[in-house]
Amino acid sequence: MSAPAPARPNAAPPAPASPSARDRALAVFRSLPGPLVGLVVIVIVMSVLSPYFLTSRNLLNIVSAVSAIGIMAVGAALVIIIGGIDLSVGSVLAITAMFSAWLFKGHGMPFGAALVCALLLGAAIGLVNGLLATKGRVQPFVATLATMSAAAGLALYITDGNPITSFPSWFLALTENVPGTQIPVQGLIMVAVYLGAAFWLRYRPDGRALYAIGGNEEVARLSGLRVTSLKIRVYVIAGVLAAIAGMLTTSRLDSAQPSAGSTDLLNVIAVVVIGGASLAGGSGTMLGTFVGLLIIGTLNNGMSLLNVSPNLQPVVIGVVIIAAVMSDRGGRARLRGGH
Amino acid sequence: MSAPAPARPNAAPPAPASPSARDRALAVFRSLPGPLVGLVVIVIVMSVLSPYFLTSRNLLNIVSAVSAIGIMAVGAALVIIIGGIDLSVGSVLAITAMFSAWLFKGHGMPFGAALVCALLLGAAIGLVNGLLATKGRVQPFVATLATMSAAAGLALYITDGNPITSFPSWFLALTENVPGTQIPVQGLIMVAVYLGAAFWLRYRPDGRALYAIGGNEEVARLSGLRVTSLKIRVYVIAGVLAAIAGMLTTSRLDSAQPSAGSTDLLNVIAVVVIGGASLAGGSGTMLGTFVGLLIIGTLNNGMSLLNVSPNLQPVVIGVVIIAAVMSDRGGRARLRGGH
Amino acid sequence: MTAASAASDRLEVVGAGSSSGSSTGLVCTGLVKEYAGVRVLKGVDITVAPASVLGFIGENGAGKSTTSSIITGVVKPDGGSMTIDGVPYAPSGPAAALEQGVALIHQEIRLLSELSVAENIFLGRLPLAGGRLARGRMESEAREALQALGVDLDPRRQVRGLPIAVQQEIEIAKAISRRPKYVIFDEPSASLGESETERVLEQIGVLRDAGAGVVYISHRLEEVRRTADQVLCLRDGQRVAFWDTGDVPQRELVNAMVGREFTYQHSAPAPATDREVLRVRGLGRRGAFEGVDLDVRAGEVLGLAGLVGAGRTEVVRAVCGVDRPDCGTVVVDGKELRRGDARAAIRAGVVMVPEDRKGQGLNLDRTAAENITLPWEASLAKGGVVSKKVVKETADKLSKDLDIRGRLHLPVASMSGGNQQKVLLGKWLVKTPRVFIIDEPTRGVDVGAKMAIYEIIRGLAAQGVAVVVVSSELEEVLGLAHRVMVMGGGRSRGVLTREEATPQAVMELAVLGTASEGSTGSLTTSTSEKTTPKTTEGQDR
Amino acid sequence: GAEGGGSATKTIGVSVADQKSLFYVAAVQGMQAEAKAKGYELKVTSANNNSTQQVSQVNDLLTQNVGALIFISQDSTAASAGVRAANQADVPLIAVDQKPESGDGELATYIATDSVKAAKQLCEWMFQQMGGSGNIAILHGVLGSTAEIQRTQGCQEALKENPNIKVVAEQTANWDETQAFQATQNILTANPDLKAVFGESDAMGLGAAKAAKQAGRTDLISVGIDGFPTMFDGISQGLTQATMAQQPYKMGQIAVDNAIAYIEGKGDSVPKEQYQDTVLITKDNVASEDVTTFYGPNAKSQG
Ligand SMILES: Nc1ncnc2c1ncn2[C@@H]1O[C@H](COP(=O)(O)OP(=O)(O)OP(=O)(O)O)[C@@H](O)[C@H]1O
Ligand SMILES: Nc1ncnc2c1ncn2[C@@H]1O[C@H](COP(=O)(O)OP(=O)(O)OP(=O)(O)O)[C@@H](O)[C@H]1O
Ligand SMILES: [Mg+2]
Ligand SMILES: [Mg+2]
Repeated sequence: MSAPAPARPNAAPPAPASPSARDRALAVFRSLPGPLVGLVVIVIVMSVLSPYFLTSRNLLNIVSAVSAIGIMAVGAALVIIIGGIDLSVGSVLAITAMFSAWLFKGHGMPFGAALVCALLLGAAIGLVNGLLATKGRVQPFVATLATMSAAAGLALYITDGNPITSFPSWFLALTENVPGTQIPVQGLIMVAVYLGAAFWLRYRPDGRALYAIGGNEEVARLSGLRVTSLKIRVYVIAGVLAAIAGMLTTSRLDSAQPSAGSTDLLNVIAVVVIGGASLAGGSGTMLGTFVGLLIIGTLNNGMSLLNVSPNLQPVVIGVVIIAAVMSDRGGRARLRGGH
Repeated sequence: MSAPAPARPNAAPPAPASPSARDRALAVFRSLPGPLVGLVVIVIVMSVLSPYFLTSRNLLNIVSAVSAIGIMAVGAALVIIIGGIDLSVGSVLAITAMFSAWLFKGHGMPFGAALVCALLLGAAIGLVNGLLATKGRVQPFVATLATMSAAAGLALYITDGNPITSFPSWFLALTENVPGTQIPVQGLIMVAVYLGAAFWLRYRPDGRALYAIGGNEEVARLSGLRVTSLKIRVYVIAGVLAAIAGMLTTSRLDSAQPSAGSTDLLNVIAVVVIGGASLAGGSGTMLGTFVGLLIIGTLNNGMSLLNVSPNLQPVVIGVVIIAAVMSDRGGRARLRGGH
Repeated sequence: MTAASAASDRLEVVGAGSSSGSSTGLVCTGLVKEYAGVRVLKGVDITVAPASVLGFIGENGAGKSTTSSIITGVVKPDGGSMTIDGVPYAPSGPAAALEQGVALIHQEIRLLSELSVAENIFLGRLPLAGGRLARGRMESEAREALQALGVDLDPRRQVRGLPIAVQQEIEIAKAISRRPKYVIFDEPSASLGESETERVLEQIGVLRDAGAGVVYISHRLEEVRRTADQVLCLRDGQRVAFWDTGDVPQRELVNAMVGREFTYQHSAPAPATDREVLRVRGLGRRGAFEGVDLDVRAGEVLGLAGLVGAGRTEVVRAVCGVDRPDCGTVVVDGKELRRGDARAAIRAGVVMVPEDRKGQGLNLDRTAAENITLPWEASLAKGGVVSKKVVKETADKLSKDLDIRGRLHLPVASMSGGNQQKVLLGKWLVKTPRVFIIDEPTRGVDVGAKMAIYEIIRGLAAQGVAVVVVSSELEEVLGLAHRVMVMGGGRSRGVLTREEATPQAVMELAVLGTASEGSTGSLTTSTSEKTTPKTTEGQDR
Repeated sequence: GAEGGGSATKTIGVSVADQKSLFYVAAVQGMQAEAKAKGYELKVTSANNNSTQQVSQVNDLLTQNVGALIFISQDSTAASAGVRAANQADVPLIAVDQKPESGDGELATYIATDSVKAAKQLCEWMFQQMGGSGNIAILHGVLGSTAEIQRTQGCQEALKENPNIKVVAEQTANWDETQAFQATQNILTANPDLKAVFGESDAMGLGAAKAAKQAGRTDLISVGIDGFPTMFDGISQGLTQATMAQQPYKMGQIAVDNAIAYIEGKGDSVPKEQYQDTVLITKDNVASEDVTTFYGPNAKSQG
């Protein structure tokens, strides 16, 4: 394209001498995840209050405590970026875990194959969510509420509420350390999922398109993006990630439980939203989500270490969430030159 | 300025002969609540399947089963109309119930006064939500997540998790029938709340303004609406309504429980959303919410009557929610002349 | 160029400059506003006298809207003061400004699409009767307010789905039905056709005669000249000229805005080739338009003219697959496009710049660069990776070509309207298209940028692109197009060659009677075919 | 009130707090087996741990003119509303596991495990294993639930008699194995000298045991209450040390028998209170005790 534009004698924009340096600083600051300030403060306070907090052992505890929620949060973040919501993650975790265990124990399927079936089931539930939310034109909240309910029921139905136990030892290794090191396998899996998703969102056309879809679906459609199929794909990814989280949960306890994941939903969404994503869609990053995850994980862990009364823990969590979100906002506003 | 300008020469689009008759029919249909079709079908199916369903006794059961959730749903609907969300309703129910019971039993306050204090506490938590969501510029999801967590913790903290029992008999009468009739008092309260809110939304400028705020806050502000104070007021109303729901729950069980309401949140939001409100804000009606409430209430009741396996009930609920929402859409699309 | 040298360009102030002596009217002194450290207003003085119209002009990004926003309490100034009739005036927000009788018709249309027309008009001051909303009164008053503007619209209908022009008229009705003492029209005519604009100007006259002080912002200088009693020109956030009369030669206005001698004459376009690129046959969509045929050849510019609501937008939307037509075919380079498939159309090189910049064109929260590359990322990707560098380079190049001013890696929302429009154009010029459809190409664009956009369109045609221009500015269509198709009531009313297409001929076709069956579809063969519409009196309604 | 008063119908209503916990599942299975054997129909509702919903379901059952109502309440306080409703409808009410705290309602009979006693015995056994001194942690169930309150109370009583035992950490794990696992990880980090964990349920006991195993603390004592099949496995493998086995299957059978007695007019023969023993299961007797006697014939199918 080379349409000749008329030269303009007066083209200097009303800007200070080097706008780009300032812009670049701003851009770097913007690229920082949401409430990072909050996280840093929490970490400092915890390490002062508890001598155990900064031990490598404890940090590994945190990783293993957050990995399942963290992986689900990646899917939830993608869905939230496109302006949707997925309430079914926790239930998908439960049903896929029960399903693979049931294929393995009840039907003698090799466990590897059973795990693949679990992933497929997760994808299938995601597909149903996606189809309802796009072709079915049902609000994502309603669509995933329905699948959440159905999947939770089926998870109980499979074994009438009984857990299923005893899995192959290679499977249990998923939640142990990498042999000969102190590094937990599940932590690596989680980090890989985050890096993969971050790469997709930043560098792949399809991933980048998610922001456009969440920002203004009509603009995205008129720009020739495959809005429907991308949205469906995001729900499928969320389903598959929930199934992976289900595997980690099963592996950790050597037991597949129908009620697993049932309390995770709010945590998962909280992680994403604390990480700076807006439920209105169009914004949110993997780095932010990860920070949100660490805030929740560190808080829970820290209060256990400090033996805060169980009744007061939720109070502390509530206060800290607000403080973390607001401190971040404050910090940014100051740097922007306040308003 | 009253110069009657010449009628626009060419304004008629190629449209059918009498657009206004059609328009009016459409308008009436549009004013019907969301998934009414779905509700009607459910009621018909249930009355065919169970001889008990249409007995007056059973219908009263339904009313009394839904009244607490129904009252909370009014507050949730208002919040959703302004484009917010209130996750704290269930916890507010618990803390206000515990608080009044504790003032009454632990401090000998007359129970009437204790109830007023509970309402004030509900209003105060709503105020915190509203202030955080407006002046604090915290996303409502995060703000109410924090108060939800804090209120739930405090509800447990007050009595260390113990319930409080035995209340005055006039209080228990709240959940009995109006003396000499078959009409449950709580049903009347609920209907009054719905009518009041519907009137506010339809006929009072402040109520109407909620749609404007939810539709586009900036436009509302530019049009001179007091956006901030209205938003705060809505959160306060939601808090007070949750406190009223707490009273009904306490009266019904003759026991104030710290864990009451903890499973209601999703139900409450589901009721509103099934009733046709969009979580994006700007839409939703009391009539729709009421239909949503009846769908959930009828379904739960019907499955009890039909002796559906408890583990399959959530599956049925999931399927029926989708069917109800879609059947409604289908019916409308047909009437609109499909596209 | 630095601010200092810009100031040295300053034209002599003609007539009585800032009327600092008199204290009647709305007087603003030294308004300053900064965004992210950048001064966009550098001490603007502006006085709005009662019972007069102040024409307010300036390039895109000069600071007109910012000034308006300050006056109407939408944003807070970083410096300066305001008085009304000598009394200090510092509105805490739009509500306070409205209470003091200062209203704004915003540049971007801001209506609530879910609410009814009447409710939009009365938002913030719903009429009550006995504590209840007086719906009947509200609706009849809304109807009156609209009729004053010549709009015949059911005030009960939802705003959603109304054409932009109608929405703009609702905005105007909303503001002036408050009977404001001071009212700022920020480019009210940008999305209006000639006759609608005419009625708006008429209303402004009525307002002035009733004693209101009016500020009229427009890039259509002819309108400014006709309406204004004084004219104020802003450049780079500074006041550069003031005339105490509206009757300023257009050339002088342009020179003040641009800061140099500037003339532009539409010259005859280079002849088109004979190779047909776009062929549309029998296109129809129920309730919108029917039986539309059109052909565009490589290097040809086809203009679509008609009154607002004629269905032009709907036709081009169907052509590029954004809406699904009920019948008809769209053939590009001999290959038929799948109906209602925007992706396929884009792949075939058919792109459209929509008229609704905010709703359909740009993602306002994303950066300009991201908006520009949005449709092309899959093809810009190297090894499946879209690098920051590619995005930046692509955007930088276009920004240079199109002279986009504003920071490309800040959200588009922070750019001025004209620059947003250029970003929107640039988005579709990353790859040279086969068929380029532009709906209202110069909405809200200043003269300089307008000419630049015309050059872009001509340049595209010169490269052999088939161009379709939809515009409510007749001058624009006539200046650019090889042929003009006139639409009315959802049908083609005839096609005129460049020679035949005089303003009178086009308006006659657009306004008068239903086109004879013969004339619809006459586009198909050659440009020289004569169209002889019957001038029957009967109107559509 | 329900017309007919009950004896005409061969239907028994069952209202159970949820169908996720094995305890309730086994109780319902016991009821179903017994009802089938006696030719009665059961109508089972489950309240998903929501006491308000459970009261609604009790009303739904009464609407259907059940002859007797078996009521496993979500918690003891919520029970009173259900009892009131049944009393008003003149339907005999067999309370299982929980009974109303305020005593004005009338029960046909009450069948339960003595949770306070079970917890006390279990803790005493655990303290004995510890040699009467050392640090322990307690994992609580859902705060405010009756089982949580009673089991906590039982352990407190045992603690009073063992002044050298110190509770150094208390966490809530909401009856959930995963949460117990995580809580125990943290507790072990902060309390390296911890000797034992009292899980208020088997799931939480197992979660604690697995966390201890992962942390290499094979010497840590962990116990639970319930007697689930998975716990039996855990004890025989040496993963965990003890549980108090309840007998929900048998309680379900008794409940149906009693309900039938009332329907057939022989209610006088039913005792007003029937406390079921719990059995302490340790590695000494885990091989000899059969889990199916506690949790019914289905109890062994998985794992
Ligand atoms: N919210 C904002 N953040 C940052 N910059 C802004 C913001 N709003 C406006 N600007 C900048 O302020 C300058 C003046 O913009 P303004 O909208 O007032 O121009 P205008 O004269 O109305 O232009 P147009 O004719 O295009 O409407 C522009 O450079 C614009 O980029
Ligand atoms: N006054 C009106 N009231 C209601 N609907 C209208 C009115 N004017 C136009 N329309 C609707 O708008 C449609 C055509 O609008 P469209 O925007 O396509 O026209 P256009 O010729 O492109 O006008 P514009 O100049 O605004 O682009 C018609 O089908 C009609 O339904
Ligand atoms: Mg402007
Ligand atoms: Mg148009």
